[in-house]
Amino acid sequence: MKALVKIMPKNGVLDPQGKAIENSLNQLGFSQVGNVRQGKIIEIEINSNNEQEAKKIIEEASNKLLANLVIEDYEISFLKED
Amino acid sequence: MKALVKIMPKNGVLDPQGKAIENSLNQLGFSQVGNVRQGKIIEIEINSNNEQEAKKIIEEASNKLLANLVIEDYEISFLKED
Amino acid sequence: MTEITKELVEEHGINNDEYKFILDSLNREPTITELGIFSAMWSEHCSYKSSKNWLKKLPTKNNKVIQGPGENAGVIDIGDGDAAIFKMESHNHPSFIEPYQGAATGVGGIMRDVFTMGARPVALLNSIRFGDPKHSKTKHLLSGVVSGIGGYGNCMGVPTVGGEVEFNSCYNDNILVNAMCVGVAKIDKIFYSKASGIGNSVVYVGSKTGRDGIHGATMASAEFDDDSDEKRPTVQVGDPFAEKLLLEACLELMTKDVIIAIQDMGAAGLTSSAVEMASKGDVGIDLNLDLVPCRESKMSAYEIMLSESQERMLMIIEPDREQEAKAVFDKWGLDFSTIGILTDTNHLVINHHGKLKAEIKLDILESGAPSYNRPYKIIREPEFDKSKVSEVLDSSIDILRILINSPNLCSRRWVWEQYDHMVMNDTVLTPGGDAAIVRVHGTNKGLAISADSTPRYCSADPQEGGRQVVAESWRNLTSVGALPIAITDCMNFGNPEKEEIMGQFAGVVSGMIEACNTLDFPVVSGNVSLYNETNGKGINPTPVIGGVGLIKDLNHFSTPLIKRENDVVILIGKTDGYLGQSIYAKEILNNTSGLPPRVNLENEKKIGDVVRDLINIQKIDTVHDISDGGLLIALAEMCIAGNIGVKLDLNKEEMNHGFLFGEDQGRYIISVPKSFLSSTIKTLEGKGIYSQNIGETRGKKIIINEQDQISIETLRDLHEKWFKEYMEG
Amino acid sequence: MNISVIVFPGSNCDRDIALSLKKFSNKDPLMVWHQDHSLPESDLIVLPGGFSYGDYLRCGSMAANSPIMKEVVKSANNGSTVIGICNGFQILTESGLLPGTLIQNQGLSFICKNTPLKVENDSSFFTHNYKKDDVINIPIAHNEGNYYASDDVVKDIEDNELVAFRYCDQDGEINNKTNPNGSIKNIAGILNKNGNVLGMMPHPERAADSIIGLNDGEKFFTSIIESLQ
Ligand SMILES: Nc1ncnc2c1ncn2[C@@H]1O[C@H](COP(=O)(O)OP(=O)(O)O)[C@@H](O)[C@H]1O
Ligand SMILES: [Mg+2]
Repeated sequence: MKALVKIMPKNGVLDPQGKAIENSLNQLGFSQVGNVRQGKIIEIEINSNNEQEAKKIIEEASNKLLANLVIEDYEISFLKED
Repeated sequence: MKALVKIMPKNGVLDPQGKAIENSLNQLGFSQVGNVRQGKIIEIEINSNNEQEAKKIIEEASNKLLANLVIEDYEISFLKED
Repeated sequence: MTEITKELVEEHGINNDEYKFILDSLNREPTITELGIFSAMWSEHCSYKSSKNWLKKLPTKNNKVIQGPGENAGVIDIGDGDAAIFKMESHNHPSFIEPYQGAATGVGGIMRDVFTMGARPVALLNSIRFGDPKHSKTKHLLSGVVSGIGGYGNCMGVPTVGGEVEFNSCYNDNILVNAMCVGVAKIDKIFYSKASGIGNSVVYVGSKTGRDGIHGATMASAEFDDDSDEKRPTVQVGDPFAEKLLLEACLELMTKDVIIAIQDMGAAGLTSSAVEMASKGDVGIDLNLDLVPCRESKMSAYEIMLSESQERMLMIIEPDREQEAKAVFDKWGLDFSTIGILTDTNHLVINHHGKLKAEIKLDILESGAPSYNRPYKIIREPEFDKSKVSEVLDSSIDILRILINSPNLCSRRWVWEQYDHMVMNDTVLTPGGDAAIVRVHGTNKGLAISADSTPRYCSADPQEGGRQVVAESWRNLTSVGALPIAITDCMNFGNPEKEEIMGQFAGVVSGMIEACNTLDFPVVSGNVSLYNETNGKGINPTPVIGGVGLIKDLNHFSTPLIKRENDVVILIGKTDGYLGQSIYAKEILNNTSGLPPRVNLENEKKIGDVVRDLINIQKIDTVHDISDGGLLIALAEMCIAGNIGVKLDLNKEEMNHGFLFGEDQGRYIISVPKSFLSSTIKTLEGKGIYSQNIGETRGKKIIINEQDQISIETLRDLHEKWFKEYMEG
Repeated sequence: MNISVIVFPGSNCDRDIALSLKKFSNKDPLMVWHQDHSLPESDLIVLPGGFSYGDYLRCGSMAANSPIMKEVVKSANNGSTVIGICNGFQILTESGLLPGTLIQNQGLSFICKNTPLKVENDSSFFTHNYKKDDVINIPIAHNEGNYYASDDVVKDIEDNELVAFRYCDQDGEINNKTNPNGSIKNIAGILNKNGNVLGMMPHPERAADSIIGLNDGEKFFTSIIESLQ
């Protein structure tokens, strides 16, 4: 199974990267582009057939290591093997 | 509308961060964790009601700026406003 | 309207007496915005209420000081119309909560203090302290802090040239992150923060205001407890790129004659900058918060006034120069907004959405700020118990092996290789020496800079410790051949409401005063961080001293690196072999009690002045002071750096651990070519200074009296080993 | 002789490189702003080190899309000589003037240190005063200096002798242990096929001043200035 952890800066926390990308896109003439935020995505292969269990593991990993909960939120989803 | 651009290192391209996360997770005792890869996710608010059109814009932005096609692949999806 | 309850007042850290004073002065209840403003301005961090009665006793002047404490940073004259501008500041609590961002914004903040005065920052230093290496949080905190410091400084293109790292379990839950910045400006182009000119515009520049770090100022002054995780306010996130643009934009505008006064928005953001600028100029200030560039929608007046968003500045300019100023900030893509005006009312007046949110007479906030003479008790350790020393049988070399690979004496390369210490191309002496040397751009003179503290000495005997920290800073500058000029300090202590902690503060300051006076080394800027305490356990008293000195001619300076074989190695200053509070006592004897070594300030000055002359006049190029770890550690550092060994020749009485590892103060090691030997000895004897030849530089080993020996290669491996293995293992 | 140094917001080695160029050419280079839409007449264009646009998104990515880079690319394709150092190298790969890309250092942290390099190409416009296999010491200072390209690109680079410098040790050994950042084949700098574009991570401008104590970068500057004369 493959887990996807999407990690974004918390609402209200400054996101300098997102802001810089937004400026750059606007300068490149993408006038329709509004607010931009940048986050991380982490793809993890996990040895488990049980989504419930896998979710618990990934949640623990996110809290412990992957996300910085002071400034980031995370979201977990799963990709079935293809 | 909100576009999500998910940018991942191409298969076979070195991903030092992914590797480091994988090692750390294994060290922390997450033995079920296999291959880890880290990418970026960029959330873009876009002023358009037409997904077709929006997709074209975001594709162009990705090719021009957001992704480096030498080492990265990207995927676009859309979030409907809530 | 928010009701002002007793709880709310308490939550703002305002005590009963203070609140009563507010009610009496205003003649009414404060609004919530006003309460926030009082709370921020009267926090320990902004008001120095526990410390200012002590701080004002520190000497702040000599013939080189242009601006002492009270401005954004201190200013000294370094000749030829040039000034060095510098300050140190703490970012302890934010770095504990979020090490990367806390440390990064600490670096960002201290740079703004320096460039707001018109100086281009030319050097950064950092003094960082962590808990026991075995403590579960230490590694994570250290790695976050170091990458945060590097992340910000590297991006700004300002070299990080020095600092110190210490581990001690007293910092387990209260790490210390102190950052220092030094800048250079022309003396006739220095900018101050005193607002003037009724009717002039109050201009906001830089990044937008968000809800970052609201209550940061009060947080920095409040003791932590176990649920501080819950109360965690929004953390400030740094944007070094925005700051780089702000730096360039400010310096560009400063080449024109447009800015009347300027101050960065640091702790307590818009509140403290507006209040301090207006108070200094004895004018009133009206702000319309509708004009403040905000990042978030629906920010309240309270939030806008207390936000600690980074990379912002407040300036006073004449209204008809606004367009000219705005053009510069437009070029650099930064916000520029006129948000208010100077008035003759002596009031701070704040409007938002057409409503009056605050109206406070400025002197209530400033001169009305509380100030406490807190009771204190100075506690000293008992005399050091020497009896156990003789039981240690290990050979000196075995002990050297242990100490050089110990957490507090091993190489800090792992840290400073993550900092760009060379950018700007003026770093003459990179990290690893006693002080860093940074060339004053375009000249042949250099600034010597170092950051030091010895908290274990201060804890054992606050007054002696206070003398020692200043003396050590002076000694480190002297060791490279610089004339020490002035210091900045960062006073990190526990809870001042406890007598013994206040006693540490009082003792350390008294010791510092003596040393500053004797060594003509005044304090020109600084910062106090109190309440470094968790669950009732305070840190060791940690006064960090940032010293700055001048090398007039860069053709003559010295470094610890041994440069040649067949030099004579001379130990300058008397060695008593005193082991109290030494690293040896801690690591080998497991003894952390006892008094620290004494500092004889008169002697210190006499010896240092001669060492400096030897460097500048007699061209001695190899000098190292003896500090933590004592003589043998200092020698080992010199050998490792130069990749040349030393053959030590000691007499019998000297063959003991006290002589080799004691930390007697006021000592230097120099290495002198034989052709210079007689003149060197003559100079030393002429001034009545004790010195002894202890050996010769030779080969690739340290050899003690033909018996004990160790190769430089082994020593280097040991020296480099601990940190890397700890962090990467 | 005209030299242009391009200044991006966030560049921070622009002053250093300009001073080194002046020292060896006796002429102040022109400082060109990233928003400009035309390049001054130049015999040499230099993209300096630093953190253009904060290095946000990817190092060099936003700079590569700035107005002035359109002109630089045009000019390079017409044969002008271009040097990119550190961030400048990253901008060159991002704008397609050089193949491959620079990703994060293998150790995941910023590295600043004096590093031995082996001179691989001693006939280029930029390096002819060195001798092949010389070991020179030049500082590096980067977080993303790990050169990466696909196998066929690397083969092409090597077959055409386009590697300018490789990381090594003081004895000239080239292996994993002497590789500070994980670069493929220890590559520290490369040339394009026409030999008019050079990208390198190390900073020669930090090794051309005796008071600083490093001078192995001097031959880099004398090579260039002689080529230009
Ligand atoms: N955090 C740091 N950042 C940069 N340089 C550091 C840091 N910590 C230590 N160093 C450098 O390592 C060297 C040794 O430091 P230290 O043992 O504190 O020296 P000293 O005993 O002479 O004060 C100094 O050159 C110092 O600047
Ligand atoms: Mg020293």
